[in-house]
Amino acid sequence: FGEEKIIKMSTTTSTQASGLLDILLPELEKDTGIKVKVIAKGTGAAIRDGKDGNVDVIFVHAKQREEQFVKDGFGTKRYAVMHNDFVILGPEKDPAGIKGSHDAADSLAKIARTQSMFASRGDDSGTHTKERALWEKTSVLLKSTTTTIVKKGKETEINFVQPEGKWYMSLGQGMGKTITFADEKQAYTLSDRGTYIKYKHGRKDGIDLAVFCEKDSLLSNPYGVIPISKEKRPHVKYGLAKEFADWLVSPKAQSLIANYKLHGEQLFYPDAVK
Amino acid sequence: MDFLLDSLISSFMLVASLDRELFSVVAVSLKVSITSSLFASMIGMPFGFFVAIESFKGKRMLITCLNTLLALPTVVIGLFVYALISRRGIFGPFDLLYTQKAIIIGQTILIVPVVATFTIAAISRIDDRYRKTAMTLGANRFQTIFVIIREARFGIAAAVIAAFGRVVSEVGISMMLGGNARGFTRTMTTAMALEYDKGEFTLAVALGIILLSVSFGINLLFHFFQGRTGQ
Amino acid sequence: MDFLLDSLISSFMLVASLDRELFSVVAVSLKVSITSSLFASMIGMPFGFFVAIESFKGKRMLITCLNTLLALPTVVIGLFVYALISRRGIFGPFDLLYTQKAIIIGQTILIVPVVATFTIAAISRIDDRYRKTAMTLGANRFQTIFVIIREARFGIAAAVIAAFGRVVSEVGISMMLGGNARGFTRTMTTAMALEYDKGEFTLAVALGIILLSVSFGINLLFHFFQGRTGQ
Amino acid sequence: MTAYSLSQVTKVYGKKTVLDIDSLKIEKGAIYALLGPNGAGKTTLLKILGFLDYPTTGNIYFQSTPVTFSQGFLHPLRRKVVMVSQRPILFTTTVYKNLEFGLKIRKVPKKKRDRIIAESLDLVGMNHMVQAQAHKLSGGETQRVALARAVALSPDVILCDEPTSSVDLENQITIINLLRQINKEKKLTLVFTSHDKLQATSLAHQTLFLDQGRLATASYENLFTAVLTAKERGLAQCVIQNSLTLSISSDKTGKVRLLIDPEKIDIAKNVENRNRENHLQGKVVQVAQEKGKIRVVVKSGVYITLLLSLEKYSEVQPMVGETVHISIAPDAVKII
Amino acid sequence: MTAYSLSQVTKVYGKKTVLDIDSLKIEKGAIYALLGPNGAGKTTLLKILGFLDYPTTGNIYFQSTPVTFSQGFLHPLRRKVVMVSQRPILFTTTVYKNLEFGLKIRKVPKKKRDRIIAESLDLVGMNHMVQAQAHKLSGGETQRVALARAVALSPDVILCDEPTSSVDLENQITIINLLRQINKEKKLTLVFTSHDKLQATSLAHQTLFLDQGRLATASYENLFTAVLTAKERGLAQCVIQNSLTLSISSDKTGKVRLLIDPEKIDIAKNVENRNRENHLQGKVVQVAQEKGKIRVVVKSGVYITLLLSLEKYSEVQPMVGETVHISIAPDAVKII
Ligand SMILES: Nc1ncnc2c1ncn2[C@@H]1O[C@H](COP(=O)(O)OP(=O)(O)OP(=O)(O)O)[C@@H](O)[C@H]1O
Ligand SMILES: Nc1ncnc2c1ncn2[C@@H]1O[C@H](COP(=O)(O)OP(=O)(O)OP(=O)(O)O)[C@@H](O)[C@H]1O
Ligand SMILES: [Mg+2]
Ligand SMILES: [Mg+2]
Repeated sequence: FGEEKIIKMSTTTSTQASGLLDILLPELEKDTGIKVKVIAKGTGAAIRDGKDGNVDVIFVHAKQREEQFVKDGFGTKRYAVMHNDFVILGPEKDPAGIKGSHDAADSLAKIARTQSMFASRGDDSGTHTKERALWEKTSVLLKSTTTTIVKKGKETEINFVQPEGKWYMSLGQGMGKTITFADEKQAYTLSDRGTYIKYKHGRKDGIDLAVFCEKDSLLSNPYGVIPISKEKRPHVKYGLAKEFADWLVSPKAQSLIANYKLHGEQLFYPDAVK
Repeated sequence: MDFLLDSLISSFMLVASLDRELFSVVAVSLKVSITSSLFASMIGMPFGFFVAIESFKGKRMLITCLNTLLALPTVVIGLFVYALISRRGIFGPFDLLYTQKAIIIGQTILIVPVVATFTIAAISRIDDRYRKTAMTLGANRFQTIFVIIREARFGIAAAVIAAFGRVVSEVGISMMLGGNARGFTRTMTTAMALEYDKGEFTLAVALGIILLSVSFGINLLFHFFQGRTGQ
Repeated sequence: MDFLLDSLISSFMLVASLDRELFSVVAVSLKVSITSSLFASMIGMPFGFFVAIESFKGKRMLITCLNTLLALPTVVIGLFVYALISRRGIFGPFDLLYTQKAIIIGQTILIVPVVATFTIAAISRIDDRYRKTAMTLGANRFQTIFVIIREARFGIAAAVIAAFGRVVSEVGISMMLGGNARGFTRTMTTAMALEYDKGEFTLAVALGIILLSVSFGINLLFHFFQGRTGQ
Repeated sequence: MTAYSLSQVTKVYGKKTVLDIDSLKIEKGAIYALLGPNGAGKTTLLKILGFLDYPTTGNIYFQSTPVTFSQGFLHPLRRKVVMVSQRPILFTTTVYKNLEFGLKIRKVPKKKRDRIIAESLDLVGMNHMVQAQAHKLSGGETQRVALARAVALSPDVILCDEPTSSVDLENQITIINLLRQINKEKKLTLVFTSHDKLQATSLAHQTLFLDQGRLATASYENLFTAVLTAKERGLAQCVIQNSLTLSISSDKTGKVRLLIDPEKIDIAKNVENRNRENHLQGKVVQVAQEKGKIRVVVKSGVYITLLLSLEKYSEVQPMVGETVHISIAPDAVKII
Repeated sequence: MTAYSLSQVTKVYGKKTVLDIDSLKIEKGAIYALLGPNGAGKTTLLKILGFLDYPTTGNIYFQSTPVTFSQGFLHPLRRKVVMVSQRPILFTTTVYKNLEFGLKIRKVPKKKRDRIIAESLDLVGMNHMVQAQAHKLSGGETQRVALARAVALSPDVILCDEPTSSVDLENQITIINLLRQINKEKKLTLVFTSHDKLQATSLAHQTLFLDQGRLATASYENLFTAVLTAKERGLAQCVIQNSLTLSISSDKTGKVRLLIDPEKIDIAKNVENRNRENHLQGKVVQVAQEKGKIRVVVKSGVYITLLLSLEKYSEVQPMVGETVHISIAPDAVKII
């Protein structure tokens, strides 16, 4: 009877808030005996946690940064676990006229053109990263703000790129709060489907916002899990972390993901098993 | 601790760069927290006085309730005010949500118990003879209270300072009711929380250092003001 | 206000269901905040005494600094402690991050200034003759301090209660240093923040109501304890 | 005119009745001395007269109007009555500001205020400390400033709780003269407490004696704690402070408090009848004048005070230091 | 044996020197009375003797050891010296606990503690209030409990600041007797302040007179504030309290404080030389015994005290109420 098998995992709030982990983790424990200590935070902070070796594994959705993370040697491998999709939400009046669209960039361009209010997460999260990528695909004029700070004794610049204008609200909040804000101000926003379903159907007085743009391939939102490298951070429980990652991409876990439904709607699509 | 050093230097650079956004954030923070401290003092102090000076049934239970309210979580206040002022709430038509006013309302609720509790603690230790002396010299209720404030000013000042410290460093309510909208309701603390979420720890702490400096400045003003009225 | 009513009913139902998870969350909250209140009292009170009673150069400036620390944002404390105890920090090897100990460390830092400031405020209004009387009756330093505590107990109790209220309702530090790990470091406030994030506002407020009830219970204990030692 | 009229006034703390006054009239413009042992209720009575505390039961008329003990009603009355406490408190500021407080409240203009403050402080000899921090003053200085603070307001009534207890000799006389003068000039009603019988009788028009909360007619002298042991048929032997033994008529035994009426003690230089009951020998330690009588203090184990008529005094001519003989009539001793 | 020996001790507050003592020795086992007007520095001196305050400059020896004014050093000394303040403070708890505090600290066992507490309270007549809340006591009760609290500790030295100022007559005598008794039985050194000359001289072995911070040799009587106007060649006219005019030898003018030596005043029943300078007429108001002398108080505008030798007293035989003639020698008046 060995030591308790506990690993620590940093993840984005969406995996936890969606309730998916509440389905997966008990099964994991049943199968492997591994308990996972979940620490949910913003994508940036979660990746940071991984770099510092504070956790054994990370589970996030920012594909480019994840790949960079592996390239830098902090993680051993990115396991593609699943994806869900983003949607553009808007008020019933639909002042930008984008209802039923399947072209995300075009929809954003229309929102900008009509100066309809748009609520951005503005927090460098996976969702925000995606939003920025979409804006860059439009011809909307973006403004770049640069802040210079010192990191490890060296001056570092932090860039922040976003559209300018009173209609563009940069909030710096989590998804739920941003949806609430958009609902309150009758603004457009970019959200992951899971959070949207929760806020739309999960409550007595659901939000009024509706999905106006979806199913664009650009709106895909892939999640990856990366165990932290033992070479960089020798203290991590790499063995258990790997076991966990392997389990996640196993057929059993993948079917659990595929079958997870919230208010009758599927949230996540497994990526490991076709 | 290079991390702290980094942050310290960064904070200087931020201030030196005369960043307009930084100033807006500081201004919002100060405006909001000073206003809510004032409101809370206007409500909490007289209430504290009343409780401290009058003797009535259930007084100690009332104090216990006040003490309990010191543990009022920001999330509860946030949601409560939200329910009132959101589009669907009673005060929806005033369009208060996600404005500085909303933050002020929430923060005031947060610190009224702080001001009241410490006013009570400060007053109740003032010898009752000060009150009797003022009364026999012909002071009316108001003037008597004034005398007691004067005698208890150190404790009452501490109450106000603590209340200010509480709100200027508070995140939850500012986040929920203000919305952390850049240029509108972003305060120093919500900006810090954002930078933290982004993983920009250095910038977050740099902002924290600026916040502490600003608060030190305010306390220094207070210090000199108190110094002049004589301790 | 059906929203509040809903929450109230939900909170009853939660408690009635004897939910094991709820109890664990309440237990963690209480354990952590009581411990940090104790530590902070052990540090802040003697320090406050020292400052209040001794006269030395720069005393008022020290008090001003303490007052400034009342505005220490949780994010700064969180990051500061994080930098120390994160795997790459000095105390990394102790593996403190995301444990209850980490929360206690952070919260203690948060409220030491609260306890100290209010101890100073409470003590400095106690007539110096109490100290002189204790001394002339042969009390040593420690016994003199004890006498002054006795006389100032109302104010000092307020300081401790305020400190407890501050930490039990605090989210930032618990979130950053505890990580809100279910079953390990989930406290009432981080649970509320989570429910809020999930959009479960009713549940969030229900938890808030439970938190307030628990804190009321603790204050009630205090109330009776104070009552017996005589007010 | 009556300033105050009290009937059935009591004050109860917990289960202890500390004041119980059947009826008391205080005339306007007169000076009253309130005497009595510690804990008799003097301060309690003054606080009630000053409208700073309320009686548990009873009715009070002030200047012919019944007094309702409610906040709003009392404030105008307090403007007319100022109390100077036994342990006066000065506000934590300068002496000047302490005096200014009541005047400012009464909306006295600045110039007049300054004049009154200077005058009042002068009267108690504290003008040189007008800018001193009041809470740092010495005991006697504090007491004098507190008195000046009251006098400055020219109220109708001043209630002084031991106005001169810590005041030095020179200023005691000054203060007594001051009170006498403002009583005369401004028709001020003055009630003061004191443990100094001489001061009380020299200043007051009337003396009230309070004992265990009740007004007593007896004077406040020769009050002793004594131990009684029964002797025979209604007679008891009474030992006062282990040093004086008297024979009195009483059925009681045990510890009692008793008064010896100072007017019922006889004095003689030479012995006439050594066997007379309660005959004592002692030395004269003090002779003083007191309102048409002469007060003689004789030390005979304890200090016994005699009040002699002028005739008796010039007849016996007791000189200080002389040994005299006194005899206490059994009916002079009253157990209370 | 000396209890204290002070040299060059001063205490300065801000720019004001409130105490300035060249040299003072306090003998062990003796009783000292400390007299002086308000603000003379009596309380300040007692606090320094009680090691509760430090002198600005100067050296103090206590029981032949030099005193270093640092926390660690003073604590053992404080165990031997107890001060009872002018406005004593009782802890916010019962009378019993107030007395118990010092005994507990000295690790006196519970049984003995109870006995001592009962005895001490009995001595000041407060045993019946042993369970009362101390902070609710009356002024005099407080003072008596504070004294009992000090006596209970059987220290080497007791410093009493006006021990009887608010105490009633009966207990004043009790307390004086109590102090005298413990001084004798326990070789206690006692320093007390008072404004009651009679009490001071009757209790103390030695009297110290403090004025404006300095020890003075003159006694503490006939101290007046007067206005001088120059007359001629070193002579000045001196008006005391607007009611008494004297001619004295002085070059000064303006407001001064002066002392009239009570031993240098002559008294007579009949006029011999009406034209003698500084001749006054007045009524005898009090005659009292005082340590081999007789104290006579004459009212002549102001109260003037005379100290007569026993011979002079039996020669003149001034009776209370009589009109007498006194004359003040010009060298009897001293300006300070
Ligand atoms: N708040 C109180 N609670 C209980 N007892 C009290 C309170 N205030 C006064 N007493 C008691 O009432 C009695 C009368 O008190 P009071 O102060 O009137 O006496 P006093 O005549 O002024 O005595 P002294 O000469 O000592 O000043 C005392 O025995 C005192 O202990
Ligand atoms: N902390 C202080 N700061 C400034 N002045 C002070 C302070 N304490 C006392 N004094 C002044 O020092 C002088 C001496 O005070 P002290 O209390 O020794 O007088 P005292 O002789 O005891 O007078 P009293 O008979 O009135 O009690 C007074 O004039 C007083 O105002
Ligand atoms: Mg009294
Ligand atoms: Mg004094």
